[in-house]
Amino acid sequence: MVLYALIAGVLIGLFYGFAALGLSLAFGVLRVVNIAHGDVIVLGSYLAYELSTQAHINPLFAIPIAVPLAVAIGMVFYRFVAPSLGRSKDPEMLSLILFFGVSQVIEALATIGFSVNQDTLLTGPVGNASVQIFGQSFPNYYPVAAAVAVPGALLVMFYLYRSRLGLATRALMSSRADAMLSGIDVGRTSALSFGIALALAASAGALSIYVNGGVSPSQGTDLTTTAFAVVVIGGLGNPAGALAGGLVFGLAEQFAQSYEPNWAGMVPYVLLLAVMLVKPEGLLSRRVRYA
Amino acid sequence: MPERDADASGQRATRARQWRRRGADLAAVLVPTVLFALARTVDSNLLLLVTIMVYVVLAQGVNVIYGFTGYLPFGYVGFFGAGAYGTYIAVAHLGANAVEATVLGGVAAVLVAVVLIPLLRLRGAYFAIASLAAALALSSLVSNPALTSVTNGPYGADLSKVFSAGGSYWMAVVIVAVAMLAVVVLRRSRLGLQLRAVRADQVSAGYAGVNVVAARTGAWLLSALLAGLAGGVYAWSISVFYPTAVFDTTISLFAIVFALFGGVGTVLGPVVGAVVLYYVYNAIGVSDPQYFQLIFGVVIVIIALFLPGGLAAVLVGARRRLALRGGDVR
Amino acid sequence: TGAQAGHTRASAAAAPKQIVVGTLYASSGAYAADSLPQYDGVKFWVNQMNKSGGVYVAAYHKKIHVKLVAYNDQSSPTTAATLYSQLITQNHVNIMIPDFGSVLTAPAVSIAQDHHQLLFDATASGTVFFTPNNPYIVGSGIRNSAFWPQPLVQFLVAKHIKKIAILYDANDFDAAQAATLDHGLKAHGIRPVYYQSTATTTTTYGTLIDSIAATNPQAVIEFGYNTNDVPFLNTIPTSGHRFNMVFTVFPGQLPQLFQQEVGTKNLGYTYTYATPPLVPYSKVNLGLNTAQFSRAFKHSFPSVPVTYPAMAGYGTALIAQEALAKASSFTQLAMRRAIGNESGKLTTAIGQFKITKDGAQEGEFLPVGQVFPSHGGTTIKVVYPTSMATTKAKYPAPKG
Amino acid sequence: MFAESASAAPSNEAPRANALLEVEGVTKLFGPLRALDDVSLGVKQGEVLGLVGPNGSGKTTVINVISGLLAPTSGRVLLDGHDVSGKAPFRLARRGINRTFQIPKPFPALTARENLEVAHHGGTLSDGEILELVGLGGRAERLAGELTASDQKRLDLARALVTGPRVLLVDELGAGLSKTELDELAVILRRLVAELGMTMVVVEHLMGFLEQVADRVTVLNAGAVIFSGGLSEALADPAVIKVFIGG
Amino acid sequence: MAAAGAPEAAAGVLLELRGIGAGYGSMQVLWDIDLSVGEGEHVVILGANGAGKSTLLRVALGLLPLMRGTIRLRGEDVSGLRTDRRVAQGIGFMTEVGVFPELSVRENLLLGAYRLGRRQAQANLERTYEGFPLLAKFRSRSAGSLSGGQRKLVGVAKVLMGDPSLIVMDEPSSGLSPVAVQEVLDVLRRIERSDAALLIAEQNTAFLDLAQRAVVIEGGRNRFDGTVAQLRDDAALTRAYFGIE
Ligand SMILES: Nc1ncnc2c1ncn2[C@@H]1O[C@H](COP(=O)(O)OP(=O)(O)OP(=O)(O)O)[C@@H](O)[C@H]1O
Ligand SMILES: Nc1ncnc2c1ncn2[C@@H]1O[C@H](COP(=O)(O)OP(=O)(O)OP(=O)(O)O)[C@@H](O)[C@H]1O
Ligand SMILES: [Mg+2]
Ligand SMILES: [Mg+2]
Repeated sequence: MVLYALIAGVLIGLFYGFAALGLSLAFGVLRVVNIAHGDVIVLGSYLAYELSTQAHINPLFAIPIAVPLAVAIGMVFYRFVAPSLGRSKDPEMLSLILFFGVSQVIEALATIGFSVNQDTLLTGPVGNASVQIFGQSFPNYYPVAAAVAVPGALLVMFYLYRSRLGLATRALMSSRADAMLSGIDVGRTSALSFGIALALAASAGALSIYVNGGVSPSQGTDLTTTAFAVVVIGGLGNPAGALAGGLVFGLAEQFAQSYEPNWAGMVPYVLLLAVMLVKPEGLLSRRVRYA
Repeated sequence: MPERDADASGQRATRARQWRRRGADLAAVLVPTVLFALARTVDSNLLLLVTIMVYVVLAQGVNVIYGFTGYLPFGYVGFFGAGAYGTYIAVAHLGANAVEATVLGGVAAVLVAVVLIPLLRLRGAYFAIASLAAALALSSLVSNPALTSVTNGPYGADLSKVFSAGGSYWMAVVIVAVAMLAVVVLRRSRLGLQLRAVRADQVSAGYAGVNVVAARTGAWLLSALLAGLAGGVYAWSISVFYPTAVFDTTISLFAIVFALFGGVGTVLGPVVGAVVLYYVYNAIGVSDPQYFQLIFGVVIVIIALFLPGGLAAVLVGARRRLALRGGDVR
Repeated sequence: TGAQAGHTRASAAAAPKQIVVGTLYASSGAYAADSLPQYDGVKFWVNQMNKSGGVYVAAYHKKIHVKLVAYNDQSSPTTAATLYSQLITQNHVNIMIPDFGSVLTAPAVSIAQDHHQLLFDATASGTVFFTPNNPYIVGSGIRNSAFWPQPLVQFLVAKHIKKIAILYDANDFDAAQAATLDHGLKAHGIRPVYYQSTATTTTTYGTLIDSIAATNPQAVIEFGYNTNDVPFLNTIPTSGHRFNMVFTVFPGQLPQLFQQEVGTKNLGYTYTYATPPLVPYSKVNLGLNTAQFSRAFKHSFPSVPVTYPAMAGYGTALIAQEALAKASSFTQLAMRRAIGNESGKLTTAIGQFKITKDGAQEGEFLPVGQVFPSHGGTTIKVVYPTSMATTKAKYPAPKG
Repeated sequence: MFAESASAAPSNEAPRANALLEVEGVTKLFGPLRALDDVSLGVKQGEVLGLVGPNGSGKTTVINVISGLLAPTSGRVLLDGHDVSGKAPFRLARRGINRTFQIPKPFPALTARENLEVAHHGGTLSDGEILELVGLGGRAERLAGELTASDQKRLDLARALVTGPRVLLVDELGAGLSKTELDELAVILRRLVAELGMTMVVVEHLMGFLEQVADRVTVLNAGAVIFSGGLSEALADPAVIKVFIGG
Repeated sequence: MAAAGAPEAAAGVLLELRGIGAGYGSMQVLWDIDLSVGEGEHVVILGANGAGKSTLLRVALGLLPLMRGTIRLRGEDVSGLRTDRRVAQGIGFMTEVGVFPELSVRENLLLGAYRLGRRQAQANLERTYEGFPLLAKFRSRSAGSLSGGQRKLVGVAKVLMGDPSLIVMDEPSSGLSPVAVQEVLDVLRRIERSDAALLIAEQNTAFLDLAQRAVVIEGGRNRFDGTVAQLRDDAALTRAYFGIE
């Protein structure tokens, strides 16, 4: 039981971390509180579902399809809303209202388009065989989800910490005006980051439909909440932090399920509170001096 | 001009301004209260009126904690639920009457807030999410089968023996008055000013001699009290409910959106925001139920894009344009 | 009860032009999947009535056109509360059918009582709703879920199954079932080897199933909503564990959904409550029988599967219809009295209508069903009690 | 630890003759970085101590430790013989220690006057008088966020003055001022000392300014005190010339 | 360098601001200001606290919209051009604060050469480390942990990283110790020998030694524009800005 919870916690935790990456990026870079993050995950899940049931393509192909699509949509959308956010005195809060509205719209459209029922994929991403890890048997989508999550996060890390564009992005995180003064096209870089954030969310959707046992239009809020919790545990704007937060969240949840299932719903949140009180800026974060 | 005269006329102007201010404050408390008290003669849907009043109070509570301190409580519903269940426990286990129970609901929320004071060490999004986590944890605590003897666990709360449509309506009116008064007093007090300073820069506020922790805690407890009273009166007004109904996170989101839409940091903004948006929400539901959520979502997006800063900002902007920097608009 | 609501008193003078039926539904959110079919069932009845010239109202000795007023509560109890209030105070409905389930029905109970408005409750079974001093609610659809597992207890005892694991979600509906099952088993000296609750939002079950398996149960009973049952059933085969018996709540109520979302392989040989239309009631004395309803409903709503919530909506509307047909005066209390007199005498497409003094439905009975693979899908057959059984249970479930 | 045992027996170490503010062997580490290394200094009532040193030598850190923004890793700070190390800034502000910031931090959305209204009032001067004193009389109703960088510094000073400090810590108030303005500022600071008996620690790079203001200077280098004494002696000290003046 | 298109601009004029009016919201701060910087020319802006020096520089960089007037860069009208485009055309600006606190010193420096591309940036980085050994030591520390003066140094080095043809600085010396001021002056003197132009708002008159021309702004209007020698001849201005020495 210990071993099972441990492995499941790590695998699911990595997925949680991946599902939270986009949120972390959007908030860290753009100070956009994307309440609609979970709803974008839901859209990704529906894409996977439609691919699998209509076109009989492996649902994981949703990821390569979703990425360019989401980047494009995200960039256009961000360009459209950025002026309003830029003009606002408190863009963080304005984005909260804005994306609350967006979340309502997405959920409504998903309901109209896909009906309210939960949809499940019966064939796993790599067939239906279960996978043996240290003598324990797991649904094969656990390791698949983890196997997508880790390189996904690495890619984001590479983008942020190794690429020129990533440097520009982090400069933007730090100070918009000074980023402009470095010759960075702030509008395009922001839009791109937002696009990437959406792409990450949509990609997570292709895995979420398995890990969360299906997809339904009303799932978005719960997914957003979990993602927020994960991001905050790890520290905002840091991909490694998101993964760390995901692991903490996943392990807490799985261990609680194994020993105290009736408190399992509470445990990750109590743990989140505990982490916050011990390390208020999240597990992995850098502080800057005040004076 | 002789100095004396200038002084005297200056004093006159100051006194006049003071009176105008007091009048405006009084009106800010009385007008919404009286309008809500009279509303029942126009709209027979008392529960709708109570719900709107509940949202007015919640929006004011968000105003107190967010508008004055910059702490955005995603988990604000936790206090609401604590108030509702505090009221239930007061009736079911302490034999309180409904009015007492509602007040005890407020107290229950304050107690929860006391436990959560350490959260105030967090900032920005961290605080927002941590408060949400606290609310979710509280919700699952209340509905846990292990606590059935106290909260009736998952089986729901039943207050129908104290149900009174009229009673809860008047209680809601009173609580609206309390909320308005709280915000007016807070805004006029030095504490209000200090909170705005703390919001801008807590370290500087510390060097200004402001006890940052105490000031914030005050606002936190006050906003919890308002939410608890709102939860209590709401529990009374529907009287039969389940944990999911009073710990529904959309209640937080609605309260926040209403407050922001109206304009935080102002006295009347959240009231107008709650009334207008809730009526819009309700009206869409009636006229075109099919696309209810879609339209509501689009309305909110439009508001966010074209009315940033809320209704109050629009009004203040108009006033600014009329008379550059007129007295006490902020 | 001398004081009557204003609008019902006026009825003494002249017959109303129409009978207003009010209901709520959720087009989105947690309850939408069940709420919409229930609403369709009500709509179906309204269309039927109007096609036949309206509903018969005994107080006026004539048929009167039916008008349906329905609002969308988005699965939010707060919104539902104001909309119930609106139905009562502004639409002055004559017949009120609250939304699906206990959570969304709860906000209607007190306000309806206060306005002397009778609730025809289709799918809410909360114990807190039915009290001696509230005559304004009748359970016309399902029975309190606390009664549901009684046949299941008998079945387990009869099969000599001793090691039983119970996992339930922390909500009224499921917790009540779990408590009944636990009690019932203990009365037979059986103590569950695993008895735990989990949050209703749970959707990942791998670890839970692993710890259940560690107790070596012969039967695993999971009480959840359909959004829990689906992932639960789907996770078992991949967990590497096998159980002789697995029971979940919803396959019997939403068989098409489960066929689609769980599939023959994972669903095969599991157990569930058998509800109409799986349990057909062919001899009815009110409305269409189960088979007729299924056919007619499919004709009216070709894209909506015939499910229990739809039937519950229809069955509840039938009870309201009977109340109108029997009440000597056109008041809510008269209707309540009239329908109280019919208790035990009516059978509809969803079974017997029999209520307690407090108005709670007690006529319904949920036999134990088992899912059998059949050509191109699955069928659910009643396996207990023997009097109703159409086949024998296959226990333990065959491997493969 | 060290601070505690020391404060347990204050009589052992008699405070230096009438030093109002004393820093005793303060060390401050930031991770591996030793920002302050056993720094001790004392300032008498009514005295102005100039604190100089190359960039990054630890001047601001000294101010931060005295004013309670940072707790010392070891060592302690005494006000009037009482250990105040690690006390919250607002308590120190009320007990008479206040400061300005190298990068000014006013409340941008409040007017200059409101910035002062916020503060705990401990002094004898009115808000209006203080604004006049620091040269912001004409800008009382302007939002602080709209003031120039150097006006914001004056506002910072005003905010500190409102609390009626006995000890005022001034961190590079002169940076970015023209010669005339520097002269005005020096006059203001000296008036505070002369008329209100204030005690000051003034961090400054501009020697001309310190000449007008400071009674004595302490020179820091790499977190350690390398000189203590008169300004002219300091300017002649070879070590000081090497690391600070250049040439 | 095609200054030919602009009729008014004399050959060799790099940046030209004409009839500038600007401000914040509805509050106007600058009134009808003229300012030009020739290719390779060094100009120092003087002005009392609040005169509008920072505002003028912000306008020149496009951080603040114009109310009135035009800005030309090498004869071309850039009045409406985005800031990053102006930077891409070779203006480097050091603001009063001027670093990315969350990023390391090295990353800060690399961002200074963002417009030049990866390879050139790397080359300039080596050069900068030679010029400012302290920064080499601090390369992996976050800029936000540095002291005020250390940050200023990073800011100066960062601007130079971009090899701009016009270097704009807002009070580069404030907060620097005398040694560090000398260092900065030395660096700028080295630039003096290159062909980059300088536009510096300063209070420290030592910087006048670098400049050919001085511009004095008072109350948001031009008060003086001429050679440094002419400025020293003006008794009133000398008293105000150099003090009586
Ligand atoms: N962000 C702002 N919003 C509103 N007004 C501002 C803002 N920044 C500066 N001002 C105002 O514009 C005027 C000119 O300020 P500016 O910063 O350009 O002066 P400066 O010459 O750079 O002064 P200093 O030497 O103090 O840096 C001042 O009156 C100032 O109050
Ligand atoms: N919060 C902090 N985290 C990490 N390092 C810090 C922190 N505060 C200061 N330091 C380091 O401590 C040393 C001393 O910094 P301090 O700010 O006290 O210098 P200073 O003498 O005020 O310099 P300046 O004249 O440039 O303002 C510097 O190396 C600085 O980088
Ligand atoms: Mg310093
Ligand atoms: Mg300036």
